Amino acid sequence: MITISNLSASYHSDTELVPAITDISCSIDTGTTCAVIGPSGSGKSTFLRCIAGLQKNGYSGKITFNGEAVNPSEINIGFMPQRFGLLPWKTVKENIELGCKIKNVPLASRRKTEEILVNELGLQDKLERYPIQLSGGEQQRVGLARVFLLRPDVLLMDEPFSALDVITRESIQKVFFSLWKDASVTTVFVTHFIEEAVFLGQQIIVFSKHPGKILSTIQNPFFGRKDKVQSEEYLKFVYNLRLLLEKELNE
Amino acid sequence: MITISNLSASYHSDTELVPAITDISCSIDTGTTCAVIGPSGSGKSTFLRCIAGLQKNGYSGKITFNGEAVNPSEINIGFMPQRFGLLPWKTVKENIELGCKIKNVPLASRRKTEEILVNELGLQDKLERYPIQLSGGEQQRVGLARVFLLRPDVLLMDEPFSALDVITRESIQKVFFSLWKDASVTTVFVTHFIEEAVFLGQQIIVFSKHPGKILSTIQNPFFGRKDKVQSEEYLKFVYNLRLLLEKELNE
Amino acid sequence: MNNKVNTSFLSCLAGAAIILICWEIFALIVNLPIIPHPVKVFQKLYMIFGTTISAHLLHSLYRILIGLSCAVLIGVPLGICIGYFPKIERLFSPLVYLLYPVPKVALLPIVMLLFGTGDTSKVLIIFAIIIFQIVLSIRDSIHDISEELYYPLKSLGASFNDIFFDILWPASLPRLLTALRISTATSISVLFFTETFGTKYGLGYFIMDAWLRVNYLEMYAGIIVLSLLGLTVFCIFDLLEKTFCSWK
Amino acid sequence: MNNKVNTSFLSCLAGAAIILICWEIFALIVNLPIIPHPVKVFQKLYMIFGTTISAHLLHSLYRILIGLSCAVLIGVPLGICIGYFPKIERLFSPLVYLLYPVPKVALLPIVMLLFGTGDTSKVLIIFAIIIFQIVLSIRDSIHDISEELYYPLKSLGASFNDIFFDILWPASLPRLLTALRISTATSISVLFFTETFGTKYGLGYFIMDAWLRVNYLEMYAGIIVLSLLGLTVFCIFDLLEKTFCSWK
Amino acid sequence: GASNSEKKAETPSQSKKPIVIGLMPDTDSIPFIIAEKNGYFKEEGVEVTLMPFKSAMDRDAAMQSGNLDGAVSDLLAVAFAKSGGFDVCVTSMTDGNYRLVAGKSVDLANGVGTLKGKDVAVSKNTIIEYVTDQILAKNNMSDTDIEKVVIPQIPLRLEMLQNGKLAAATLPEPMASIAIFHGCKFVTDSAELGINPGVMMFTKAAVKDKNSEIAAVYRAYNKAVDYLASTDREKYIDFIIEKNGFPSEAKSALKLPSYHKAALPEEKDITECMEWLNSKKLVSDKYSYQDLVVKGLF
Ligand SMILES: Nc1ncnc2c1ncn2[C@@H]1O[C@H](COP(=O)(O)OP(=O)(O)OP(=O)(O)O)[C@@H](O)[C@H]1O
Ligand SMILES: Nc1ncnc2c1ncn2[C@@H]1O[C@H](COP(=O)(O)OP(=O)(O)OP(=O)(O)O)[C@@H](O)[C@H]1O
Ligand SMILES: [Mg+2]
Ligand SMILES: [Mg+2]
Repeated sequence: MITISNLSASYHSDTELVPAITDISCSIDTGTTCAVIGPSGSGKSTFLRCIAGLQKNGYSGKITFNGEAVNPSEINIGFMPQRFGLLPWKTVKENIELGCKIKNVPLASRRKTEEILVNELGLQDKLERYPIQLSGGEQQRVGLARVFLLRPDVLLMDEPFSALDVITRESIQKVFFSLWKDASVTTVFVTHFIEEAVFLGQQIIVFSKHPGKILSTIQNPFFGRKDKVQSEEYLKFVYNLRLLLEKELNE
Repeated sequence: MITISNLSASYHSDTELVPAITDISCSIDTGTTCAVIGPSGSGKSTFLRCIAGLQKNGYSGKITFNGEAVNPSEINIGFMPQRFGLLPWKTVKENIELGCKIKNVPLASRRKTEEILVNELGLQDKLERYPIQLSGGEQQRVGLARVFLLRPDVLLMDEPFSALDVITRESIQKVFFSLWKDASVTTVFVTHFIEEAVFLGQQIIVFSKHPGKILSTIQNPFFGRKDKVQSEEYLKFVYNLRLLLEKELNE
Repeated sequence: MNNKVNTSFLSCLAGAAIILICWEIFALIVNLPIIPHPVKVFQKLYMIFGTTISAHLLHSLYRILIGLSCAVLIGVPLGICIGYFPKIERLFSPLVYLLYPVPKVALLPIVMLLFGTGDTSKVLIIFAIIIFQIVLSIRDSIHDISEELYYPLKSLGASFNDIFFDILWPASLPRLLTALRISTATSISVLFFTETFGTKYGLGYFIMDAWLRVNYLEMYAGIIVLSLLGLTVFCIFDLLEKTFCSWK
Repeated sequence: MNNKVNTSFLSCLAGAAIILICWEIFALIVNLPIIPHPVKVFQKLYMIFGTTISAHLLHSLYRILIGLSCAVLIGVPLGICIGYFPKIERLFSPLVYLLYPVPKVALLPIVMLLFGTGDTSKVLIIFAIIIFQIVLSIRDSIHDISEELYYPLKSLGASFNDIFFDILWPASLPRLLTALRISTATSISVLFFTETFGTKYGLGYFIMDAWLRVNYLEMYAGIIVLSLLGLTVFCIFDLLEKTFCSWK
Repeated sequence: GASNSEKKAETPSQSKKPIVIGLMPDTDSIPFIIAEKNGYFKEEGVEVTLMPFKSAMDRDAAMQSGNLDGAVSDLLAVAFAKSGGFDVCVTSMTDGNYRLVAGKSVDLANGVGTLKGKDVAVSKNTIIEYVTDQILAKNNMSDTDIEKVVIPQIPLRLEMLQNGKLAAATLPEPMASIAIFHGCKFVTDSAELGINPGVMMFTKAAVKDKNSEIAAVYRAYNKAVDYLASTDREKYIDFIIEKNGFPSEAKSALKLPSYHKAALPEEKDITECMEWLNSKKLVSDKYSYQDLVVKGLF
């Protein structure tokens, strides 16, 4: 279980200290997924960076995994930043395998998985390219392939499907889903699409506008239920989430 | 009118020449909007770069504005790249005013517009920051503010709202709409959301998967018609577009 | 901010202390006039600074500043043009590659024949050595600018002027400062070679003269002043970087 | 590809032609033995290359290569550590800033005291001058790495080893090559200062000796060989850049 | 003890310590080169390494850092080193010549007086400046009567003089002869004035520890002087020019001095030189002949 209590983080901007998130407390059960939605600039990326132990200026508050402090070399955190985090001097293949290499996962055992994954993400004929030679969506898929191949304990993804067209997006959502089911990866991801949050998040955290607080933490009854998307309850649920955000932004 | 005939472009990748778009012909009437949708990696960004005269390896085919070859110093082309194209050494304010500065538009005359725009895009308290100090969505809004402030003759935007939450996205769509109405800007934009394409594009161009050809050019009856989104025809129209993409990708 | 300046000042003092202690220990071990004790050197420095060294310092400073400024004024635009225009690159890069390794030291006779033994020759040699360092650094930094940064300007048909001031110059400024740090140290070394002729002033002359007279105390005093001069220039560049490259 | 190599070779030839023509015109105008005609110099070079210059060349090459390699082997890890660890930076940056401007030329007596008049001293002086250029360049290039590039590694608790080989080294390689170009030219100049004592071999010695013998033809022949040596090294660096930095 | 050292003297090649001597590219060094070439050092059973230098600074740096036992040098360098705290001494004089040479177009009707107010190139605080000042003094001029232009590099001084950029220059041999060979005009030289500041310098430590070896070096030196005096110039001039790095014109232009066997410098040379150093405040100590010169090595 990931437990976050009284998390605050801020940035130095010239002379002042600008708070990015203030007093965030929540918990995510092991093996569950959690979607984070909220206005642009509300601190969602900052929140994810804090969990991954990457917030440079540090933070106040406490983040624990199963009661212990975060130690990225012990647990496997797969983190996909908003800008994908590809290393420009590595080929697509090297970038995909980077996570496993760092974690000393024998790649031989992953060859099969890797091949399937690369095919599912449509990267099979781009393996020898450098990131600069890819389109935006292709770069995003490489970033996804890296964290998927690693099969991490904790998966943190910042707007993971934002640069993909609808069809590719849905097929990759499925890839994620089967990975999650297989390996029951504890997942926190940021998205701007309420429908996506509702489809993929067992728990939905709604951020307030800047500086980010938690507006609401919702247990999502429609998780994984594509069959319900036409139902009235679903539409109402989605509509209420929308209303929450709208009210927050138009205050 | 923008006329594009037999446009092809390709990239050098090691030894081979990889085609990105092949034999694209279409035309966009002055003052109209055109949405481009298509699978990830199909060449949409390349297409936009060609129109803006930025394709580095050159292209074959012909692109004319009102019958004449493209000359970016004569007409005003506002181009917003997929990664926003902010200059890291300029503050938000300088970045926003860059377009006007280049085009020698007296900024004094735009002060009022600028202030309104900055407020509408929610950037008022970030004007003195550098791009690196902004969240992804904030960066995108700066990029949008730049092209909006310029009020260009031709507006080219590559996934302009991809990093924004639903509410902000919709409010900025409105800003774009009123700009377009005011100044009747010829607009070509790329989006991954069929609903967005249908709401903002008078004409919708659907790209095939890589290498990009035009699958279909559609005159859109639901342009700007938010009131119709519950109607059966609308849902059918959207569904058909989706089907087109789905078929293309699952071939 | 104030705190930061203090820390860096303190760590500079600590660095100086380490060096002085090593020097003293070394002097004690070797026990030869070749390595005098730092205390004595500083006493000497204190004694002769006002009367002689300051004048030498000013002459050297003047030559370095002129040489550096000329190299920047010509080298930066040249480097930017070479880096930005492939055609100019094709013409000039071979010239730079061919001329840079020519040892300027060996061309001293020609320079002196053409420009005499005065300050012109001295400045010119500093200039000729440094300009290549600057041109190459700037050229390579221009090559490293990502294509995408040009998009918003080029799509508006921006003039080269605009591209220069909005992209090329700010993008290469941090690396210009790196190059200038290296160039400053180089030009200090070059003083030893230019200030040996036709002048009685300059730290290069002062140190070489003290060396010839086997006056190691004065020689080291001169070396210390030269090092402090370099340190000052380095700190100025650091300050410039903090001020003008705060966007990083 | 092949075509590209041909063009750059051609433009190099064109550059050489321009320089030779300028030189010839200059020689005609000045009409003094101090500026001999290029043709004569090349004749001389052709005559003495096999018999004498090649041996001098090998000695100089050896010294430069050892000096450069040591500077890279020590300077790159040091520069990377200074740039990456703020604590090491606080300790070492002041040391570098204090020691870099110290004119190494003036420290010759000490170097001779410690290492004699043999090759060790010569290599050491080259090393001492160049290492600072490399450390500073590398340090600044590490500072320029965007924070985001570290995310995928750091979130996995990557060791410094991983960060070094996957990020720090490849990110600083292009600027290391820029620094090496500058350092090569510097070390060529330093030859004039190190090869004047305790040796009868080396191009620095050869040129100085020719100068003292007022044999300008040989002096220029030596300068040409030295320049060609530099050019070759430059081209090797260009090739390395094309091979290992193809991701740009 | 005594029998031991006698034994050493009997089997010299085994027990004698090696000696390193620094040379300069001037005429003073020629006997050493000849001695090496003709194997005189071997004959005397001493292992001598001759280390050539191109500049006095390099030579002094090597000397002061203990890489040399002795060197071809001059009185000024010795005085400087001694006042700088290095225990060195003069062991003998050497034969060199320093000449004041005027440019081609200078009219020498008035002798040295012609140079009043004109550019004369010297190297500062060296033997060259000393000789120049002595020449001026002999002609009732002071060093403010001419414009001293400092050019330490000898070939550069030569080049500037030949190209009319200077009125005159003081040059060592063989450069002075070359300049005259190329049409420049001889004014006067140290030989004419009877001053001779060229000396052999040894460290006190070497004189103490390697007494017999230095004596052997001088025996070889004297053999070389004999050889130079008795042998046809043609036989060795090419070798000297090659070995010493003299310009090829030196073959015909250079007039070698008549070399003397190892001898102590004259008292006058040292007192005059010390006076000059003291008056210019270059050295504050007043060294006497006894302070500087060590006798009894040959
Ligand atoms: N520099 C390059 N070298 C080689 N191939 C490239 C390069 N840039 C783009 N491509 C290829 O060209 C094709 C079109 O790229 P483009 O960026 O135009 O796609 P796109 O439609 O914008 O995709 P996305 O929706 O993912 O942004 C892609 O298949 C991509 O792999
Ligand atoms: N380096 C920085 N310096 C100052 N302020 C910063 C910095 N980075 C981020 N911020 C501010 O912190 C706040 C939160 O940023 P963050 O990137 O976490 O937002 P976000 O929720 O991810 O937004 P988006 O949806 O636009 O990506 C924003 O208001 C942003 O302006
Ligand atoms: Mg974000
Ligand atoms: Mg794209």
